[in-house]
Amino acid sequence: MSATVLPEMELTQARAEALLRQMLRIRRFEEKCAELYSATKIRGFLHLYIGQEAIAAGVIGALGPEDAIVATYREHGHALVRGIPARTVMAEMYGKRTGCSRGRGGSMHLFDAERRFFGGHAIVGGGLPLASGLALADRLKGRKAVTACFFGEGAAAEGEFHETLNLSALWKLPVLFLCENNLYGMGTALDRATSEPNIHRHAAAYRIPAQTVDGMDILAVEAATRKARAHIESQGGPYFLELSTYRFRAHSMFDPELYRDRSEVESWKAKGPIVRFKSLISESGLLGESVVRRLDAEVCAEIEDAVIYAESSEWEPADEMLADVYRKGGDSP
Amino acid sequence: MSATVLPEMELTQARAEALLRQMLRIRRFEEKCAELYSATKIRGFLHLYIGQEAIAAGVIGALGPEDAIVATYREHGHALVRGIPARTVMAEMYGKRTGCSRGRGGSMHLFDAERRFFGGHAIVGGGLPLASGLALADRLKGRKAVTACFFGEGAAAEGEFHETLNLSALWKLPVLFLCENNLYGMGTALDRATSEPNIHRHAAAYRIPAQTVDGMDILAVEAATRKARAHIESQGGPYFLELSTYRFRAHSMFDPELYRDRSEVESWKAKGPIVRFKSLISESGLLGESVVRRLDAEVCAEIEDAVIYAESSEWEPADEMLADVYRKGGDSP
Amino acid sequence: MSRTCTYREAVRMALRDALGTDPRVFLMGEDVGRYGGAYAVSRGLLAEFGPERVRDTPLSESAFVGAGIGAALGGMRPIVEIMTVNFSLLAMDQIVNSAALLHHMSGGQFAVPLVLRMATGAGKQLAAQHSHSLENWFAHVPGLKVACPATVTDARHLLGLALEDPNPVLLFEHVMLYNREEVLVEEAPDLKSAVVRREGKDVSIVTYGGSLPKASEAAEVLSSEGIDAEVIDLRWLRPLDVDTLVRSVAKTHRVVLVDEGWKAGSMAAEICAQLVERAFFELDAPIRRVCTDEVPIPYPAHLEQAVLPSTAKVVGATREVLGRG
Amino acid sequence: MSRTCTYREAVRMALRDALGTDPRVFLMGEDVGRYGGAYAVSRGLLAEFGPERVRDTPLSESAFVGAGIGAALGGMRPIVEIMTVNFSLLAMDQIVNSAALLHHMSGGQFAVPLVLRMATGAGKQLAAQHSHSLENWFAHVPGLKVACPATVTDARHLLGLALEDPNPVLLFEHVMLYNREEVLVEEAPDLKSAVVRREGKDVSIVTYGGSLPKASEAAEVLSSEGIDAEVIDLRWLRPLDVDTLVRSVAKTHRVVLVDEGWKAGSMAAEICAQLVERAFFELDAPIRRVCTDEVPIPYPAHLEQAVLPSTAKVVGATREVLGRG
Ligand SMILES: Cc1ncc(C[n+]2csc(CCOP(=O)(O)OP(=O)(O)O)c2C)c(N)n1
Ligand SMILES: Cc1ncc(C[n+]2csc(CCOP(=O)(O)OP(=O)(O)O)c2C)c(N)n1
Ligand SMILES: [Mg+2]
Ligand SMILES: [Mg+2]
Repeated sequence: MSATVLPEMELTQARAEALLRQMLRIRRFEEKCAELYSATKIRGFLHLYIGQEAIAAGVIGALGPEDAIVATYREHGHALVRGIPARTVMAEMYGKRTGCSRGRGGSMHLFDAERRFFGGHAIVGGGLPLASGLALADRLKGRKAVTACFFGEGAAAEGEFHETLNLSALWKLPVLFLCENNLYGMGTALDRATSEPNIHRHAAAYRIPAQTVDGMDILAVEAATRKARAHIESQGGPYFLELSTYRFRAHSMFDPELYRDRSEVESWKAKGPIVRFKSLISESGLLGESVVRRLDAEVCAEIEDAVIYAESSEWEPADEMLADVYRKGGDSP
Repeated sequence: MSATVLPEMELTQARAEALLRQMLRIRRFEEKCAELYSATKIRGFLHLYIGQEAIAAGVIGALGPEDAIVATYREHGHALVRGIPARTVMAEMYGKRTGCSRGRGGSMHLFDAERRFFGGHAIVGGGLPLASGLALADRLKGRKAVTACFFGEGAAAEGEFHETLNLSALWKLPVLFLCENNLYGMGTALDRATSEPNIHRHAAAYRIPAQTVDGMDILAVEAATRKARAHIESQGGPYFLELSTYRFRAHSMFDPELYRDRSEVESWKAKGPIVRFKSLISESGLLGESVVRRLDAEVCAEIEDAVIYAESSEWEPADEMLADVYRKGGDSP
Repeated sequence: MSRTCTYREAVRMALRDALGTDPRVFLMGEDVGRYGGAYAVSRGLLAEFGPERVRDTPLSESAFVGAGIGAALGGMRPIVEIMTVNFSLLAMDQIVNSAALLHHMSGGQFAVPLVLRMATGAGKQLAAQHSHSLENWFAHVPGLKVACPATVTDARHLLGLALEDPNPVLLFEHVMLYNREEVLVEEAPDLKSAVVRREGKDVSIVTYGGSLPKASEAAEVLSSEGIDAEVIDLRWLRPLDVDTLVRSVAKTHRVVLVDEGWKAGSMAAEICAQLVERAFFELDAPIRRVCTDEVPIPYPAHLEQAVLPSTAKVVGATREVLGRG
Repeated sequence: MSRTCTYREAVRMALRDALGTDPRVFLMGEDVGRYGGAYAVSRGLLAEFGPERVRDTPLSESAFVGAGIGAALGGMRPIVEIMTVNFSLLAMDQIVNSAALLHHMSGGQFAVPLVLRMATGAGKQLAAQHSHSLENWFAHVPGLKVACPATVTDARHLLGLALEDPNPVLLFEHVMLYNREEVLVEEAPDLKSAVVRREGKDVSIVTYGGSLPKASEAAEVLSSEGIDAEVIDLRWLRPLDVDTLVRSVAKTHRVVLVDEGWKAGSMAAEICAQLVERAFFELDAPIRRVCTDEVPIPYPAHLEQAVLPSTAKVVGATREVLGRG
């Protein structure tokens, strides 16, 4: 499917600022997390999104509050852009009771009911069936909403990918599939994981319209999302975006990165979403250096505030946590 | 992929007789099974293959003894054509100790190690991963063999279908995928089960060469199998055949067939593999009426003999069965 | 008011009732619609409620169970049918890692009001891959609730209770019960706890689901021998109503557990462990388990029956527990 | 001869040994090759044995586990690594319905000499979806064998035993053991049965896998209080070596079970049930279970530690069993 782009949204100063701010928020938040991991404030698995910021920022910026989001364990960026306050996300990273999942989930399990942010799923492929169900509920209830379902290219080999794409296409469910193709699933390069590394071509097997997008170009991501969303609204069925990107950091904090060359990483960093957007706005004279500096300062302040919030928050007491396995209600035992 | 057919094998009298005999063996065997089911000699699930005979007969006839076969619960035909004696298949249907699975499996679980007949799998899609593993073993051991993996079109929606096709294509495993598309999975018509009812098109998503075949035409099935097998031998990777067919009987003996019209069934019966082959050979004058009658008589005698064998066979004693959960050997407890 | 009907009809009534009264409810699963259900439970419902509310799914256990979870999160009240427990193995990840955990790991934000029905058990000569009893596995998982209606009346009413629950509830319907015809109590009894199906003072026979008829028959046989057995139907495997069991043991001091699962790691093991923890000094004899032999279920009737719990085995075990072996 | 090494190194030695001596052996799983294994167990093996024998797989648990079964049927001796037990839920159908059943349901014609390794357990703050302990589920299934190497020496030698077995053998490696450094006994001990890790006369503490260090530490603490605890490492969960346990109970008459699984339906429940069946009259006190609380495992350290078995909990339970609570 060729990429017929909708009438471009004008790139105003305000919009440029907003986009850059979101990417910076993710970047600074995660840099801080890496630091806090070394300081043993954050533990468990920590999967950084650094390098992929244009996708969460571009896609989620183009969604409405009625839309639902399903994400993976690499979802700090998605949560932040969706509007979950950095404070509660950071508190969740710490495992504090004020965290967006009450501290119980940590990095991999961010949730926010109010913002229709349905996780935070740590089983690769596990979020996809859920997304189709959320879309089904929207359709059955007559709500005009789209479920945006993020996953990595590694997930495309899982059976749940196949089953969900088929079900969604068959039932014409309003799901926007967002495959963040960062070329690796842990240490496994895409071409060692699938016989058809053009992931978007898989969509054809389900008759789902699909498109590849330069995931390092936030404007392209935004435009493609708007187009896809419009398609879903008008046609009813799902849509598939394959977003090419790259993860600059290790898979998780345990990863010795034996499987790729430093030079490969460096060459991708040079094409990174933030450098790229910065040079666009500076070349076009849209935002000056000083604005960028101000933005960065504001973002850093936001993150510092979040850290202070997390630090000063309480731990959940064990008895409270133990008593909350089941939702109360109904007449069953 | 277009169907460039290999140089036709000549349809000699002997070959025509052999093909017809195999189809008749399946037909008569299963008609007898239906009878025996009513007589409560056979119990449990019984899935008849009647209508699909050209596929097992055509495909398996074109395989060598070195090849492996993985089939489903609708596998009496495959077992018979592969050379498992009707006696031991029938004894298995009865659950007798002389059955090809010692009577423990029944209709859905026919096995024969000597003939590389690896079952008889009753979980839809469950046989596929196994087939890729058999093919992997052949490759690692340097054996020139193909694993023929049969399944219904309903299985194509299962995650295991996707995972196995990808793995087989990625690793270039010698698997011949045989999708017997009889248009229904139990009561669910194909177009209510998949968003892409041209099942062979799914193969493209894995870059597996694929072809559709008229599964009611035994000669076409044979020719396509030879071609596919040759492709696998020369190219190393898998091949996919979608065989169009129809099941004349109910899904199992419990099926009230609420989901399809009698007339649909009748119109397919008129195009059935045996009628069709019979008219071909009679029109071409290849086999006379008398030969067909003789064949049928021989086949019926074989089946009668099988029934007598099954009837007169012993039951497995419980203690023997109970003691055979694990293969003996090794030093573990 | 009461009348008789089959277990199958009772489940169907419950489904019809739920679909008829709550627009959020829908039924989905393999062949629940046009085919009428593999065990003919949902026959007629498609015609009555249409294909949006009685949804045939592709053969994709993981996807449609997960879709049920998602739909529940989205405000619906899905009833998902996995044709049989044997196929639930393909949806295990969704059931355990999503349905069971979401509420807790989201800090209580999300509830998953999903009802998951499955046929379970052996007895129909369906051989090894189609005869599992894995209720115990699900009963192991915090976040899930598990019920096993053993009677027509329970089958009729447990579904409604399950639908009212904001948590995922699994209902196991034993394949050998579908054709049973019994008196249906139209008014819902209290279904919260285990139920004493037969009072007795000599021994407690504890069971659930498809094994209840065997336990009850055994009690009748034993009664003719002068043994007065109490028969308890657990009804819920998670949470487990241990109080009712402890009360019974305080009276009988002897226990036989009847459970169609394979013995090692069975539900019966858990019940035994709980009774040891809570009523050890009440016990006058070792607890006996009548379970399925540890072997893949064989096809032939004589072998299948040999490995499954039976009335005779329950009678035998009970005699032993009473020292009358 | 003996020296110390880590559990991780011991498993790696065992893998290297197997790959080096039997051409039928190969290792496959997610990231076992280029990445070096999620827990760095197989690091270096790809370079040594090449990509045909150390195979990175796609994220397709069902397919590659099934491929392992097929390869085993085809005469190979595959070692399949499922990165962690949490992902085994996606391969459950292949493990239960194929690996476990094929031998029996084919009338004994086919054996499945497959070794399936998985990391298991909690303790690394990986939260609810990544902290399961489901060994008990697999131990429930006839046709499977299940072993849990708890020491460096067992880790070094159990793999070889598993590979010689013509049946599918599952090896569970607890994530908290990988970094443990202990003396390695280079010569394979008898690994067939449960092993008394510490002799004692007052109480039997029975455990396996990742809980052994906790049980052993508890025994030391108790010893300083004058309580002489026997510590038994089950080693195999299927088959279960009940004889060794019965012998111990005949001496101590008191039992504490330590098991990281959720309590209801745990391995500990089965052990309890078997001891009740075989040693009821030897028991002077109720058997106590120290298991994981019935809750999805939370992320924060204080909560995770609160719900898991701990040395202190084992000490506490043991005191209670001895009436010194
Ligand atoms: C079912 C399952 N298998 C394995 C893992 C371990 N694992 C976590 S992330 C990951 C790689 C996933 O790659 P991809 O989908 O490309 O996402 P990315 O990490 O690149 O964002 C793996 C193998 C898992 N969490 N779930
Ligand atoms: C995983 C699984 N789900 C459901 C079933 C029940 N079932 C048995 S056969 C069947 C239909 C399969 O259809 P298809 O693959 O087209 O094969 P056919 O029966 O038409 O030969 C179903 C749903 C099963 N055996 N396994
Ligand atoms: Mg990736
Ligand atoms: Mg079909």
